[in-house]
Amino acid sequence: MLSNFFLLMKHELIIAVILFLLVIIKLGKERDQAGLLSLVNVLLLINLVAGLLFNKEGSLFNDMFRNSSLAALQKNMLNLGTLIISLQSYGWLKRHAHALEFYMLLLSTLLGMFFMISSGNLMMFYLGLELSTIPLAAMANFDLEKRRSSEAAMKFIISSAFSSGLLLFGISLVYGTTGTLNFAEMSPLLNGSPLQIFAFILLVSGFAFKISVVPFHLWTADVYEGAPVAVTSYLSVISKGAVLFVFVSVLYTVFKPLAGSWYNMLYLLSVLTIIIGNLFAIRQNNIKRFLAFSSIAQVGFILVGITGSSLEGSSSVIYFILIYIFSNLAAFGVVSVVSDVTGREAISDYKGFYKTNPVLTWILTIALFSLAGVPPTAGFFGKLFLLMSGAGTGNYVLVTIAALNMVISLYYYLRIVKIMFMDENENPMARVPIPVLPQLAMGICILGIISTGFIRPLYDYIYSLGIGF
Amino acid sequence: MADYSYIALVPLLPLATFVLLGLAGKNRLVKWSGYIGSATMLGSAVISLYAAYQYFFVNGKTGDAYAEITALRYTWLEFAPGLSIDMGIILDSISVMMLVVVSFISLMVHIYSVGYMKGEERVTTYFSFLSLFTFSMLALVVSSNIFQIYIFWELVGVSSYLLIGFYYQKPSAVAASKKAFIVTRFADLGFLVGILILAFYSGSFDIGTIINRATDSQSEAFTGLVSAGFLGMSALTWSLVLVFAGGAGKSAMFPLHIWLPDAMEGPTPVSALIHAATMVVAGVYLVARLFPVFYIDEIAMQVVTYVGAISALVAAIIACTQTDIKRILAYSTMSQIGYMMFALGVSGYGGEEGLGYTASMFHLFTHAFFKSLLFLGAGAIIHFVHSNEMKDMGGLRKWMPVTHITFLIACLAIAGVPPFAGFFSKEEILLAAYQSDKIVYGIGLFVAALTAFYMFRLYFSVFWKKEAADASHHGEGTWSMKLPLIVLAGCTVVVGFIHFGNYISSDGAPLPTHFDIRFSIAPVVSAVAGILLAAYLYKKESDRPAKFATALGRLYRAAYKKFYIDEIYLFITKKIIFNLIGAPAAWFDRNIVDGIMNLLASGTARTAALIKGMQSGRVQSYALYFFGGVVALAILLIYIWI
Amino acid sequence: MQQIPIEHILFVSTALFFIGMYGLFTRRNMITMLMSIELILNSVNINFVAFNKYLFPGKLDGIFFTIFIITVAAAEAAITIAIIINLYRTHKSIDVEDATELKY
Amino acid sequence: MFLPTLIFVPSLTALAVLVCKGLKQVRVVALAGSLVQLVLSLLLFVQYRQERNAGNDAQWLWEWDYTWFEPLHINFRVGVDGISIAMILLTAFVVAAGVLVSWTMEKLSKEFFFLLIFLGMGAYGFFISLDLFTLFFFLEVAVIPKFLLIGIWGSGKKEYSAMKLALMLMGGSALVLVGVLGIYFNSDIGNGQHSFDLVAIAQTGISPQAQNIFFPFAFAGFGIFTALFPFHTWVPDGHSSAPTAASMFLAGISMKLGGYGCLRVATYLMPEGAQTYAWIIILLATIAILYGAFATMMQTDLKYINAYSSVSHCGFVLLGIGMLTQISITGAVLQMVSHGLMTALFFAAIGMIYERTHTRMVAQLGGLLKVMPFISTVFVIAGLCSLGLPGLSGFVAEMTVFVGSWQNADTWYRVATILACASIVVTAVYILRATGKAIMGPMSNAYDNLADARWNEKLAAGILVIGILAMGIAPFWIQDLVKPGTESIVQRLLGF
Amino acid sequence: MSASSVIFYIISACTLVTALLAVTTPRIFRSAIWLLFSLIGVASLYFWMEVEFIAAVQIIVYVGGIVVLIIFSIFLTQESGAKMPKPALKRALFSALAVLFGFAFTYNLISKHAFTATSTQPFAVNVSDIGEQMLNPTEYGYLLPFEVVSILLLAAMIGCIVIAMKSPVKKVISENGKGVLAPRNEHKEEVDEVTS
Repeated sequence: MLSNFFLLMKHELIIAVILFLLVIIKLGKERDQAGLLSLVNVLLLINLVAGLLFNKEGSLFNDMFRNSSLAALQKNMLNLGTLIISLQSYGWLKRHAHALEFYMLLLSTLLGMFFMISSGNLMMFYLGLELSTIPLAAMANFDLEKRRSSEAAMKFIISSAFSSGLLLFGISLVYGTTGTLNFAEMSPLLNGSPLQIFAFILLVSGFAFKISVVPFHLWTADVYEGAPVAVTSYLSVISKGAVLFVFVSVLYTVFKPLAGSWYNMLYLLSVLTIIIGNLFAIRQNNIKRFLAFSSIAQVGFILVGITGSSLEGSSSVIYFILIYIFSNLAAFGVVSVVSDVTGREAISDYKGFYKTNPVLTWILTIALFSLAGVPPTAGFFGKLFLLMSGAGTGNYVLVTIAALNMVISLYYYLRIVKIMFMDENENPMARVPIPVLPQLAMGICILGIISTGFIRPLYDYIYSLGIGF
Repeated sequence: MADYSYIALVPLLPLATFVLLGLAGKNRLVKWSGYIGSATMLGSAVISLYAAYQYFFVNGKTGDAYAEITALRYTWLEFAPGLSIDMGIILDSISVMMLVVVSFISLMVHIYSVGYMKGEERVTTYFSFLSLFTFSMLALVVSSNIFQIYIFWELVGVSSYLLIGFYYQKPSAVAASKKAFIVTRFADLGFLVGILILAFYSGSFDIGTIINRATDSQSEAFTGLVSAGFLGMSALTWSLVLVFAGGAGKSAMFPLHIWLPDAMEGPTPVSALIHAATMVVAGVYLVARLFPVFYIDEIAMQVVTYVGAISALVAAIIACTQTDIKRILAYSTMSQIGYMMFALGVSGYGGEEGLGYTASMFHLFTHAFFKSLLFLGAGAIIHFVHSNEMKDMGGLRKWMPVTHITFLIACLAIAGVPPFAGFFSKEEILLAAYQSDKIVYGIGLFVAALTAFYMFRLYFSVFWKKEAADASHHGEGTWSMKLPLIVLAGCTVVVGFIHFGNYISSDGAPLPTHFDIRFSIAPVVSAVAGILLAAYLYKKESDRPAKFATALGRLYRAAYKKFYIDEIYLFITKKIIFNLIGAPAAWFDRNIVDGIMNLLASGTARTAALIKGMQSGRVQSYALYFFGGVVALAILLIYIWI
Repeated sequence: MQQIPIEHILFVSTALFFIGMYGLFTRRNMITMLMSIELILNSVNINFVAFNKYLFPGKLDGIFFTIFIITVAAAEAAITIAIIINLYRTHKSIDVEDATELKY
Repeated sequence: MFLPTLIFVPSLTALAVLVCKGLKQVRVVALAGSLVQLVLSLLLFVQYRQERNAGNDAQWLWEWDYTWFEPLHINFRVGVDGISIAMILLTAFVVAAGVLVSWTMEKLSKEFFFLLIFLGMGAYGFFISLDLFTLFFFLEVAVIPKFLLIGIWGSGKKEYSAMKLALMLMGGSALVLVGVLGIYFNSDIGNGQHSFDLVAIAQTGISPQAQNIFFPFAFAGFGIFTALFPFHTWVPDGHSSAPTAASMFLAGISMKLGGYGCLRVATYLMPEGAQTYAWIIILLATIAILYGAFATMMQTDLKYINAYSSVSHCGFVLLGIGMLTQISITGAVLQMVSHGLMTALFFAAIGMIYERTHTRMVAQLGGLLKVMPFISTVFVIAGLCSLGLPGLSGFVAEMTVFVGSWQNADTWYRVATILACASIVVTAVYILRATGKAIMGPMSNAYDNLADARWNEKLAAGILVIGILAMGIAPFWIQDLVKPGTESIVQRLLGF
Repeated sequence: MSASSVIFYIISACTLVTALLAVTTPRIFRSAIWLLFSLIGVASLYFWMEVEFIAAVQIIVYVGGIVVLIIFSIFLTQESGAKMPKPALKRALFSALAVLFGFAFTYNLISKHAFTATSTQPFAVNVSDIGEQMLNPTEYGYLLPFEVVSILLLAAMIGCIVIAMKSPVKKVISENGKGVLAPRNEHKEEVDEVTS
């Protein structure tokens, strides 16, 4: 029983242990920052490796906590992403006075996501969501002296509080109409009465807020731009990914009875999200803000995949998120290094970047290509599978809109490539030195981008775990 | 049947020369190129003469008539079973005759060119192009497949293009070459479509098959050709008229003749070969090849007749007013080809009826000799005075005796003075016309007079008129230039006496020619009248020509300006094609089609700018949007989409 | 007590919810915005308790949810206030209209 | 033959190029790789003939199948028929010539050659794919390198052109994607199982309703690649801004991806759709042919001339496909090969001229034959091929298209055919204008010291000229090669 | 109408009115006080519903904690008596409309919904029950959420400390032992305007 407990909650327990370890270290005497960071990274690596071993399926605490191979996979993906982010924000953290606190908050949000993924009822879901949100707001403020950082944090916390208010109202109505918070018990009780649908919409708006679906996305760009790069990348990849995992499984299992409603809703939302995300991304000049909108558009594509309502749908979403982790983090890796050394974040600063920083340029280029869905990068497969699952329902209008929007999105990705490779610049950015750990992080990402599409078992594995409909 | 496959060597020898000299580039083999070219041409000529001997005198006949012999045939490109482009050699009387003409004249021109082109840059290139032309022309005349004709038709066109533009640094030469190619290309379009129509209904590209099927009124092909129609004409008429359009273009028939005078920008031997003796008669040859098919369609025959007659007349009139000797010769060529053409048009098929056909071929044959002689002579003159303009010449008989005599012979021949070659052939043509269509006969007679007039105008202006300045420092030219003149002059005298009808006739059977001295009176008289008028006007320098021109007034000016046909073409191409089609198309593409594409892009960007207010930076607005989204979704899902 | 229909309690909570929302939409002072959020959360709490008590008395789901919401609200309020204070340091103002540097 | 070799060789070459240092190593490696590939392609051709002569009449030869994404029925399935081999040969010729032409590419040479080889790899993959997914994959692989090639090494308004090209082609491939997905979800190869497998789909077919919906997507999508009016505007800009080798690749290879796709995916898999929309295809193709030709006439920049003429010539490809007869489709394939070789040669010549004179404006050039006879000759050969001179490849292809189109007995289609034929006159006009002005005519003194082609340029031009001549003089071999493939397509067209 | 219901309506009315005042009064300190009353109103509603424990928690946490926190932060950030800027009329109007519509819409849905009770068990909330269940890992236990919330509180605490603590310019020991100043150079932050 006890070993069962440990195995089932392995991911969460390790995170919690690391978290407390850090607290203890923090309470102790001041130490060498670089050493500490290395230690944390090693711990995260251990966490990642441990996550891969000894998986067990089952549920605990009266079904409040459920672990499955899928959940384990998702947690491992998040672990991997976190490790990469940690590695590539090394430069920034090394000079940050509160690096350890940063990690504590980071780990607590990660823990929140894990609980959210494993949640078996709405209460755990809500708590996981809050645990993964509230500390993030604090993290967004970690560039303490920057006006933008605090503005971003303020917008984030107020928006998310509002959203969680609506979410809670929705949960309360779900509770009121079904009498239970437990997912498994709830599902058969959903009968599609107007109030339930309303409650469901409020619930979805909570998800939509976290994954930045138009029109619930407005906080995204501002927060991404203002927050430190590490936090931005964490927000855009890990936090979004975690919520998406839950979103898919909730839609596909718990709210399956309402599928008729949410299919139309997702159809609408995905079109809106792709188009608005693209339109905004076109005219951005701050690279983080740009990536924010690009990630919004990406979510639109993910929604297309979700509309597929099939095993292919869920597995393509998970597969895409894996690829998205690599691609987006590769992009953020470059942005992070550049921003850290030169403090520049405007896209126009990247003019002539190729002359001085060919390696970084290629990394960013490959990452952008992957985001744009250009083969042979993994992004191509990811996006294609999403569209494929979307087409599975026979809704070719949606697929056509999405496919054409891929062209618009290509425009802005290529625009950056163009700026780096082709634009003339009198004094381009100086050569940016890359510390070892960020190098490692980018290496992992690029490897992932290039190889994911060609590793056959990967998709098969994900597919075998995917949620059927 | 005898094996005639060795005839393949006739075109292949020049091809080999072309490849060899072409690969040599412009700086190698400069000294040797002329000899190599002449030697291989000699080979070709000998082989074709031998073949002609074999064909006409040894084993060409089956029964009474000359038969068609397929010497070789390879499938070159098979579209569908039965529908293929074959490369082959077919021998019948006209193709053997053409082989002889082409290879012989080409040999003469090659020899002549050795002297004429001495010291020129790019001699090697010149000879390679010349060989290319000879190859293509030879392959054209032996074609068994209509598409093979088309292929070599195009190739002679391009060799003509290359040779006209040989002096590529002269803008006028470049323009002329371009013009020649484009005008004939335009005509070839008709040819091509005609082929497509013919081939579609008869299901083959093979000329024999087409003829068999199209002339057999029981066959499916025939019914198809006659019954299908477009814009009121049957498919048969369309196809023949279109094919004839191709021939007319190549043969410089009115109104597609405008390229021919300009083509004189090329080296003179080229003009002699291509634009006098061989390529320009390809159109006639083409009609003759398809004659059985033409014959069954009256409209097509009418078109051939009147296009030929009008061309003959128009060209003759223009020729009377021109001052550039090569241009005069060019118009005369056009006029003579007009003769051949209308001779075909008025001809019947088989037996006595086929006189026009025989006459046409006969004239083609004789014309090749005297016209190339004229051109080569003109080349010698130009070589001597370094000018094409008649006003720079005069009294040259002293300095160029050989040229003078040979030129005179040629002039007499073309004027139709007995006993020179032209007399006989022209006689037959006029006879054929007389038997069939009096109007055409009238035109023919008038043109005969005009021909005599302008040729002797030329002759007198060049060799008499004034006393030439002392030019003893130049010689008349090397032997390589004189020899061809003499040989051709000899031929001009002799060939008229061949009983052509014995060998060549519309159906292959010998056609006895009646020579009726009474009929010859009118043509000969008109020719002599023309000569006398020319002598009166041009033998001595005087103001008579000017008075004469003033008397003719507008007609003279119109003729001098070539009836403004060039201007009309220029108007159509520059004003209509370029300004009304080309420029709008280019503009439309850049501004409308591309504009729409760009508009899509800028529209996207503008929309993006338009909705940027959504992201106002105010967190309260964000919350409002959020709430608005929730409400909108709720309304949609609960009340609208149920 | 049964004579009070649950809809009336829900009326109160819904009204409170929208009052809070109104405050969030209109108040320019961040602290008052935070207050509005607290009102929203309270309305949800009322919902939970009412549902639990009147409809599903068998389990204490609603009650516990309420407790956790209150706790979370406290944490949220704390972080929000911390952020506001930090913002005040950088902006010298806690008017949301002054913190609109990030836009478009 | 193990077909994936055709992908591995370029991939390895590309990787090797990345490892190399300096222009000298890079170009040697690139050339070696492309020559190996050329030899392989010729070998493939020879073996194909042997197989066919030995009586192997399977539709696809050397099929090879590897499961890629099993749950989604995506296989890496390859196989060739004559059409593919013709395309592979074309690609091999153009790639080898392209590498040779770029022999002195100093700027970022490693990246340049990498992208060239990579682009070639995409084309090879595309032509051997028998799986719609991999086909689409390679189609897109071949797009982005062009963006970089044009944008980085191009001239003129290169960024604009590169972007336009990339976006329009991606727009095309987006449509293709919808078409491919439509085909997939409407395919049923037994037990309701969907498939991307071209062969299997061809055997079982798709419902006519679905064909009518998805044919336009697939055809228009691929059509954009092959300059379907009115989506051709990337062609002039893209070609004119690209560096020489990229122009060659663009016109020689990537426009062919579109034609091949139109044939192999759209027409082959959706014959009824093709029948339904044939008139539109023919209409657009005729417009493209004539309008492209007339627009070319007004161009003053050599590259624009060639680019617009490509619009016109690719119209023949579409016309041939739209006419739906065996001969016309064969003609379309021949036209693809011919046009590929010819435009590549043309662009090579233009590039050589530009490199020396630093201008491409026809009005500024003149009399180049005097100082650069070789290049001028090449230019003229390309021009003559373009205007359809017999003995060169263009003639064979165009005539096949014309003859084939004429077999379609509809009167209006015939009118279209005649109009298309008429374009050969316009072609003559613009080609001769350009030649007359740039190659002939008086030469400016400024060009007195210009040198003629170097060995690499001669070799490059030689390779392409050999291709053109081989096809123009002896078309029967390529006809034999292509015919079985087109027959199977036509059987599908007639087969319902 | 029983006394109980009268009480309910009175409490409700008070709660709503004070809440309304809290979000409309122009003076921030008054606003806080109105909020206080409103929260007390909610607490009394809990009392009325006989969930004393929640009511107590409400008073302790909200009234005793959050409102105090808010008041402190008001003191920290501005003059408490000052009038706050009014919202723009357009926004106020628009928000009011949106909120009214939202309310009508929501309440319409709620009132039309037939809430059905699933059990008729008596509703008993003893503090001890709550305590037991709170820490019970088995059925009806809430140990796990309890732990999660505790971590949330820990994280919130850490976050608050980092953010709100006035950061002294302190030395961070860098790799090579050389001290560097902690706050980094503030880079010029350009306003991102894309010229369109």
